[in-house]
Amino acid sequence: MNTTALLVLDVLLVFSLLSLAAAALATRDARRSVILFMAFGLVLAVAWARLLAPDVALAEAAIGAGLSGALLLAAVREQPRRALSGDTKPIHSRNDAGLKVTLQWTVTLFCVALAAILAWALTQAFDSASKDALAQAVSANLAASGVSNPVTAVLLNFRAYDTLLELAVLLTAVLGIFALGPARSGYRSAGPVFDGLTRWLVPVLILAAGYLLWVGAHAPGGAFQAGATLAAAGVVLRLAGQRTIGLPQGHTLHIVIAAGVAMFLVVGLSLLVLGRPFLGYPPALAGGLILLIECAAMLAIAATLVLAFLGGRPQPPSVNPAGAKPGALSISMLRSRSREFPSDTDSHNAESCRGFNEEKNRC
Amino acid sequence: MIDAMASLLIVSGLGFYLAGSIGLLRLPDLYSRLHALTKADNLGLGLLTAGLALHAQDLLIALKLVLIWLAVLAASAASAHLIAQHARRQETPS
Amino acid sequence: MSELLSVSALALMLSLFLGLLRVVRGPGAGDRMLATQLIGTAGVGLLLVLSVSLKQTALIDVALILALLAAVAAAAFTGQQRGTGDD
Amino acid sequence: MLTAHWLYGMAGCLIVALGLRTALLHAALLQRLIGINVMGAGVFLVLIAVAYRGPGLAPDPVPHALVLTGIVVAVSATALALALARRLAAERDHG
Repeated sequence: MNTTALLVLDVLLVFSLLSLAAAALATRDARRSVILFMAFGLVLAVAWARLLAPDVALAEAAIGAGLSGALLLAAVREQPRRALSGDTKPIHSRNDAGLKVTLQWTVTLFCVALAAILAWALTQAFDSASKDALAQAVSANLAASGVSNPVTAVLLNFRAYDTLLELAVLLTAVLGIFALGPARSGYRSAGPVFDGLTRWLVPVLILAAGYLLWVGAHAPGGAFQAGATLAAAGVVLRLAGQRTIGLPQGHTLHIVIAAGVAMFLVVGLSLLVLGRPFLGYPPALAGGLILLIECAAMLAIAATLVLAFLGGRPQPPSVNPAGAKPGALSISMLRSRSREFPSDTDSHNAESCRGFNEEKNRC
Repeated sequence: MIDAMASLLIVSGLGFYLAGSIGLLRLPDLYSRLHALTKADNLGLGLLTAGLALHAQDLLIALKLVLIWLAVLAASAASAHLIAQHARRQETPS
Repeated sequence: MSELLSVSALALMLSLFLGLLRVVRGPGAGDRMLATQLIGTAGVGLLLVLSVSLKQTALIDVALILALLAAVAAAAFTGQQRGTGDD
Repeated sequence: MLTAHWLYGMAGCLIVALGLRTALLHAALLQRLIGINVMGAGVFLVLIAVAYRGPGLAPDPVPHALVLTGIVVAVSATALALALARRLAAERDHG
């Protein structure tokens, strides 16, 4: 591709990003804002691809363009008018209005100043000579990392502490979500077209997740992208009104959520016992250990993101299928073809009363 | 020869893409815009992937391209239907 | 071929850009979602072209995931929640 | 300094400012959350621009790994914030 064409592409991409961000933030309509944000995520994925960051583009395509949009849309849908619109208090006097304008200008000026400082710092960073030291260190040690994709090597080997703590952050977030209340009420059973979509999309998503996990060792991909793709399968099942969405129940669920952190700690501590530094893999075993950790991390990330979409503690269904194994996440997704019937008013009421708000309202 | 065919396919795919997006902008209401969009999805991307697949050295890559086209084909048909259904529901509250 | 790829990338970017105008303009949520689908398809095409012109085979995988997740987004837009009197 | 550095880096700075302004000023919780997410995207844009080395050259993988982590943390933080907002609304309605 010649330089001029690339330049035109860059200008158009940047302009699209800026105008979408501005449009998403300018509107007062929550749903419009969310849809514009989803479009922003789509364009951002293309921008990452253009900047030769395919790993990031994969994550953005799965999360930015898909999952976080689904998450925000579910929030908009649940509280159509009231809660999320916050405290828009009417302005009582002219004095208040004046104060508000002053505040707005102050904040705007602050933000502009911040952007200017950031831009200045950025030009310094671009000019600094030592910027390649880290990249060179990564490529020098890549052969000993057990994988050939440098981003996976950084995430799971060179900076494995970061990823361990990141999984701990995810665990904390999901525990917070659990503590805040039960899950949102479920979805109505979808029509035949939606069902047809579910029937092929869910297996393909699961397959794609497995593929991304596997290629992550030598090509863009890995546990994060795979986990997000797997979570998308659960989200689609939930949206289609399926009763089971592949999440295990009870203690098994707790094990799956903690699997990423737990596997990291098990591997790290075992290495410590064997006389190596914490998470300092022996080069011969590094590839296998990384894959092991990534499998657990993928399941934990997928479960976390599905629970994030549910928005709370999942309610146990009336019959608790015993004996689901922690690894059975994707398998039980495939098995779950049980449908709920919208005409069944009893189950309809029972389901809606599970929602946190409805619990106090109607039951 | 193959080069020329690939170029022809790609160029006609681009034509459908542009026609689809101009239709999306110019047509008066959601249902007719839906009609414009599906052309871009199905034929535009179909021709584009066919052209690129002819050019791919690797058979695996060519297969992946076809897979992507099939996925978009099935997904866009379903999502166009769902969006239309959603719009209908909003017009006539049940 | 290189010129053709450059032209294709720009044409697809233009297509994406036109879809963007519709996303911003609306008027209905359905129109915006429709335009988001077009942006997704144009994005898939653009990723495929970039995968050849930037010699990044992995971008084909990105295109696949983008295509699949665009369907998930459409599903998320149209799913009807129970007990909320959803539209 | 490459043109792409300049373009994407500066766009990132602007997007950070836009997102922060909304996060601070907007009344609605949901739009504030979107503001924070947009701000995060701006930061990611800056990082990926810094990692870029030009066409045909391998970019720096460390910022890529950081951004990857950031995307996943951002979505889980958003989910937690939405759960908090939901609880807040429920308390306000019935409390």
